[in-house]
Amino acid sequence: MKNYKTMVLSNQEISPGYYRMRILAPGFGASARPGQFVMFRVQTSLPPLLRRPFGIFRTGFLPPDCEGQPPKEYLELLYKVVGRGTNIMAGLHHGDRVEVLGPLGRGFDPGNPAEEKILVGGGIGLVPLYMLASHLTKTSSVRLLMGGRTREDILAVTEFERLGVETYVSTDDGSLGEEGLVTEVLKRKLEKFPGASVYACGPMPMIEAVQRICAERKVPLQVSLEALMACGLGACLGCVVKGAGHSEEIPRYLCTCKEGPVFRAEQLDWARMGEETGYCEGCKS
Amino acid sequence: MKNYKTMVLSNQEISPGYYRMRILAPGFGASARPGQFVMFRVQTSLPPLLRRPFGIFRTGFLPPDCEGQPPKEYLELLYKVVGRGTNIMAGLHHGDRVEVLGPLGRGFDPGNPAEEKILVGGGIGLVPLYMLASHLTKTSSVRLLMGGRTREDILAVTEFERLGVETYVSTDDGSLGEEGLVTEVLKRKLEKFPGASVYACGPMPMIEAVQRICAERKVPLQVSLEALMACGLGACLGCVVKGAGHSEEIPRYLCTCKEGPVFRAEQLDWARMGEETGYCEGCKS
Amino acid sequence: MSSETTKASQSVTGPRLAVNIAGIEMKNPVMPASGTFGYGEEYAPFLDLENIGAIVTKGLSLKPKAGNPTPRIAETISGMLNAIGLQNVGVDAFIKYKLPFLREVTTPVIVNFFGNTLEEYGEVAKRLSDIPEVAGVELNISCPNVKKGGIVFGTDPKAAAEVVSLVRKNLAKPLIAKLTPNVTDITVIARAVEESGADAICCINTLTGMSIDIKTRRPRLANRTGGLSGPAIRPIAVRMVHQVAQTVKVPVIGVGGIVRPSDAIEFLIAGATAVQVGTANFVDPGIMPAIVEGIEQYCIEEGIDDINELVGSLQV
Amino acid sequence: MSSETTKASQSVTGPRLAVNIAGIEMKNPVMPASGTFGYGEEYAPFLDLENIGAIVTKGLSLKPKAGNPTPRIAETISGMLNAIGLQNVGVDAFIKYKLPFLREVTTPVIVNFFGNTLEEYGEVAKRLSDIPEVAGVELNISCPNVKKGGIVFGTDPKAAAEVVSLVRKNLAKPLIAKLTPNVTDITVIARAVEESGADAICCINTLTGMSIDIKTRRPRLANRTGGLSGPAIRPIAVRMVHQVAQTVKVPVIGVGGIVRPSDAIEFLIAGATAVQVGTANFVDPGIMPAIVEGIEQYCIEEGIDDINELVGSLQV
Ligand SMILES: Cc1cc2nc3c(=O)[nH]c(=O)nc-3n(C[C@H](O)[C@H](O)[C@H](O)COP(=O)(O)OP(=O)(O)OC[C@H]3O[C@@H](n4cnc5c(N)ncnc54)[C@H](O)[C@@H]3O)c2cc1C
Ligand SMILES: Cc1cc2nc3c(=O)[nH]c(=O)nc-3n(C[C@H](O)[C@H](O)[C@H](O)COP(=O)(O)OP(=O)(O)OC[C@H]3O[C@@H](n4cnc5c(N)ncnc54)[C@H](O)[C@@H]3O)c2cc1C
Ligand SMILES: Cc1cc2nc3c(=O)[nH]c(=O)nc-3n(C[C@H](O)[C@H](O)[C@H](O)COP(=O)(O)O)c2cc1C
Ligand SMILES: Cc1cc2nc3c(=O)[nH]c(=O)nc-3n(C[C@H](O)[C@H](O)[C@H](O)COP(=O)(O)O)c2cc1C
Ligand code: FES
Ligand code: FES
Repeated sequence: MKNYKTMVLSNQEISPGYYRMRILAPGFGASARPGQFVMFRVQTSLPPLLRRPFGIFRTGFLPPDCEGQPPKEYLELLYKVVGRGTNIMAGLHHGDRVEVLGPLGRGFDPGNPAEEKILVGGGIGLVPLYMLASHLTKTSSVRLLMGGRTREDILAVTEFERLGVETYVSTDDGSLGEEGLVTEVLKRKLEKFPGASVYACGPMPMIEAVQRICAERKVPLQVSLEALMACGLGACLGCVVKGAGHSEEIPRYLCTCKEGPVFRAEQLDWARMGEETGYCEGCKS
Repeated sequence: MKNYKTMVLSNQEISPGYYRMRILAPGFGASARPGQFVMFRVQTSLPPLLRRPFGIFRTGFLPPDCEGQPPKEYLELLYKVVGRGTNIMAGLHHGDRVEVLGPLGRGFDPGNPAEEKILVGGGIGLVPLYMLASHLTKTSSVRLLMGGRTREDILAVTEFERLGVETYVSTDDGSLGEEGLVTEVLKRKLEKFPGASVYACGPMPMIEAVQRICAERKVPLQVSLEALMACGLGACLGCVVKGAGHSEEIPRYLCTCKEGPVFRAEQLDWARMGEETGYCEGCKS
Repeated sequence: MSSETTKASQSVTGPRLAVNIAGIEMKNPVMPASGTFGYGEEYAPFLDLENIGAIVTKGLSLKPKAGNPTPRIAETISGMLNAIGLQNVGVDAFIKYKLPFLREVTTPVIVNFFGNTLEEYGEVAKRLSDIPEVAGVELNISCPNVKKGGIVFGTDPKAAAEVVSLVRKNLAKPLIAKLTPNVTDITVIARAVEESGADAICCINTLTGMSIDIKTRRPRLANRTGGLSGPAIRPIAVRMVHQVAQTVKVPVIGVGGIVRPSDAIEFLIAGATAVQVGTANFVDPGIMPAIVEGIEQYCIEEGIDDINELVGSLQV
Repeated sequence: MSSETTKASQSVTGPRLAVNIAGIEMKNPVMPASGTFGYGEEYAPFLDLENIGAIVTKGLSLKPKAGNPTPRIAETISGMLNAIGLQNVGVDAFIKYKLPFLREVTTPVIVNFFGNTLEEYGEVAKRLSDIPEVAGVELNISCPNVKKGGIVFGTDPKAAAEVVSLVRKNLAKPLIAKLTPNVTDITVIARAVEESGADAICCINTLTGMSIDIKTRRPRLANRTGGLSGPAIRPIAVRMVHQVAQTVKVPVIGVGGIVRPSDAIEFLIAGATAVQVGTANFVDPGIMPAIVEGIEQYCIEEGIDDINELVGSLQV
């Protein structure tokens, strides 16, 4: 966990509105675990004031510029342009100064190697699943169920396949893969693999549906949540989510940045989850 | 007078910390008079919040990109990097979007063609004098006395010479031209040309010294002043300067943006001038 | 039949943006904030004055007023400080020299004014009372009462009520009271001015601030302190407009940090019937018509036929 | 002789940055603002806690407090709104679980706390009174008094005085009163808390603000309103710090929108003996030591041997 004052290596649009950014980050990979995130400072001047949280898509090494030098370690983000900060990010180029605070939070628990693993990703929610998959495929059989509104929201599928992950795509409009919701695919897969563990990341309505499906079938589930964050360190208490057993009288708040962003489903208060999302009201309608 | 929503054509460092920016501005030249200025919006997003005032160095035409097209009219600024806004400006490139409000204010009165004209410029204060010189040289004999701290503050001298202006340079450290103050040169010239008219622009201490010299010798003087500005249009009343006859009881404030920036020396209250400059306290010490 | 068609085709041209503030009919809810638009004429080269809801003048006093020494303005982070000190030509010179230009425009003219004593407020009101071109007045009560040891009229509910009552008595035109945000509880002042006869409430004026040049160790403003305006203060202004709109029955005009259409819409949702644009006029002299267009666009996208549906539509 | 040499060589290493706030000796005038630095531990990976003037904890209450529903934060232009609702572990859990970490650091620890009733304030003070690791306390009086119909302690000079007197009685440690800026005249409150025994005054807390999502037409905060912090409020904070420093004899701690060394210096010149850095910790967790360095650099450039020379050195 460190504040990397570093620079952009590359930043490319990979699908309309989606970008992939590589950032120089020596030593980052050794400390990062699947499901963790970073707080990204869009530019060294203000605005925007606050950093933006992004999942770690992957880490890796680039060949050095000159022979004899060590390879350059990078951190890769995959992001969707939605507002002010991500709009500025989309305009960054090689060499631009940025700051990355991380790796932060608690990642996924890899679980029992013997079990089947089903990863469920919605849109940009696939980000933390890639690093997870690259770990899990070493020992387990891994399936990825990817959902999106349209084909343009389906990203990096080939990269998952290259890891040996069996991939199922569904889109709301049928423009890629099956037409329909990813949760329908999940139901079918769970019929076939009732002993599987599920790992999910995506929009809240999807996460809630996945939770219901897993709870009904008593399938172990880990979810990665989003929340508005100021510090990313457990200091501001801006990012809390209601924990299991939460009530007005005995409130149980958990920090998404520190106790999450990955939670076991049992840790959370699902009944009250939908009430307070706020930051993505837009995407719920 | 118009708000040009336009773009940068070029932006070059011409001396350490001094830049020359050309901005596309069709039709601008026809309406601009020597001594007028523009309110420049550094970038179309905020910050900085307020526009920055800059003198019009010159206007001109660039050859078109393709044959058959009309030539491109430009407005040229010459500016010194001093703070936040000018720092951002220094980073602008061809094609960057900017906004220019102008031409604004009252420029120089060309005066009687028969008279000798002496222009006195201090540092970046030479900016409005160039366009003035290019008008005056058509009918009068024109001399430019340029002062600066060091050789790096002496700009565009060859351009004045190309207009046929006789140029005298002095620097505080003697690194270019004569060592000493430009006002000493002025005294000598006024001995030689007692019937001359003087036009001055530069830091307030220079302007004040020029005023004393001209007042003693009853030489007509026009000065171009700087002031902190918000609107540039006479609406906010932020940029006022004390007019002749000003007193606590009968205050006579003039708007630098609208009644100036060029004033005849008689319009102003020189006794109280130094008291309230504020924006350039730094350069007075 | 043909007139019917015209009506129908008019109604499909777009949402209704007209609002009524205390009897002043405005084409749309966007007008300048006092002191940022001169006397209207200064901005005429950059926008069609017919396209804004109203024109609000620089604050006037009984006698011409010199204002403060310079420097009078300082840029801050996302805002600016001003200590103009209410320099103005005085009400008589306004009527004589500035009003004739405004006579040519059909857009309603709201005259902002202030006094340093109760009597001055009353006297200015009288002089404006039978000028037909004045559609309404906006009372700036953020001024210190020189007779009462400098306590600011607008920070004391009693003093605020007194001023409003007096002006109400001297003037039969729509009366807008403009409140200062430098108070513990703006709803107390809002209630006081409503009860004393204000037909509408405008909030907010500037927040008192200060900025220091660390090189010279002097205040950036000759007056030491000044009024903070611009985007920096918007969240405070939205809060106060919402509080006031919840408290009073008269319409509220929202002002403070509006630079984009979405900012204006935020105020309308919070409870403002109209908005004023201040500092943003300096940034872009053509901004008001652009804000009107942006509001219209939003209404179309959101299926709002009449802007008044939006007013106070906050979901809580 | 050799010890003399050491002394001399120490004095040439740089300007003296140490300040004393009500008996709390600080290496330098920079400390975190309550609620933006957790309980210290959260930031330990990013800075050496020995290098800041003091550590100020998240506000504590008698019992653990849940805080508000989410969303609790919203970014605004050059600022942020927060409605955390003072979520905290409670004073006892703090002493048991959070203090042991702070025991390892020599930097003085200032505990910020609040209550919803007078009695709660008194009780927390008692529990902290004989904890040796607590160098001093900071009283947050920006909370509504549940017993008195929700009126905020810090907006009423009497209520503010009562709280401070009670805590003063229950606690022999340095006592800092932290004031809310949401008042008509902050000097009245400052005088009241000084007279009731506050050893220092910290200002300002956040300004109440609101932000609305125009798509959903809902407040961005579940609590509707929240506290505005960050660079946007700095001019207001500087003004209030200056006013308070002119009014009281006790030292003043300046807070509000500091993101750069020059901002901290501005507060010192305005009259603050020390400063707190809040929101900026979120932007850059290593910012406080950088601000200390920047202040040192400024002192060297300006020929200031002792930071206390700078305090209140405004030229007017
Ligand atoms: C742990 C975590 C991991 C994330 N990983 C990714 C990722 O890998 N790729 C990706 O594209 N997005 C990811 N997000 C969402 C991403 O943080 C937001 O899309 C981004 O902050 C939007 O910033 P903006 O300035 O463009 O949007 P604006 O709406 O202008 O932002 C305004 C404020 O709201 C916050 N905000 C807006 N949307 C969200 C959101 N969905 N979640 C949290 N804060 C939000 C911003 O951080 C900012 O503080 C993640 C969020 C979290 C919490
Ligand atoms: C009529 C007029 C013509 C000018 N012409 C030129 C020119 O041709 N070339 C040139 O280099 N400079 C010129 N200046 C000065 C130029 O406006 C300032 O250098 C510039 O505004 C500094 O902006 P900044 O953001 O870099 O500095 P900052 O100090 O960060 O600016 C802060 C604020 O102070 C204002 N300000 C700072 N210095 C000055 C100043 N000297 N005069 C007025 N406002 C100031 C800025 O506009 C801004 O509002 C002119 C000023 C005026 C009034
Ligand atoms: C330069 C300037 C002058 C002002 N003069 C007046 C005035 O004369 N009367 C008045 O009621 N308000 C005056 N104001 C306050 C504005 O009308 C407005 O309330 C305030 O600026 C907040 O709006 P904004 O953030 O959009 O600028 C002035 C503001 C500025 C910036
Ligand atoms: C997330 C957050 C939580 C805060 N919690 C507290 C608190 O518990 N007690 C307190 O006195 N002030 C609290 N504050 C106010 C800060 O201490 C500080 O007074 C304010 O943020 C202004 O400083 P800044 O602009 O540097 O952030 C909090 C501020 C923020 C942003
Ligand atoms: S983001 Fe600050 S506590 Fe989680
Ligand atoms: S700059 Fe606004 S009146 Fe001159």
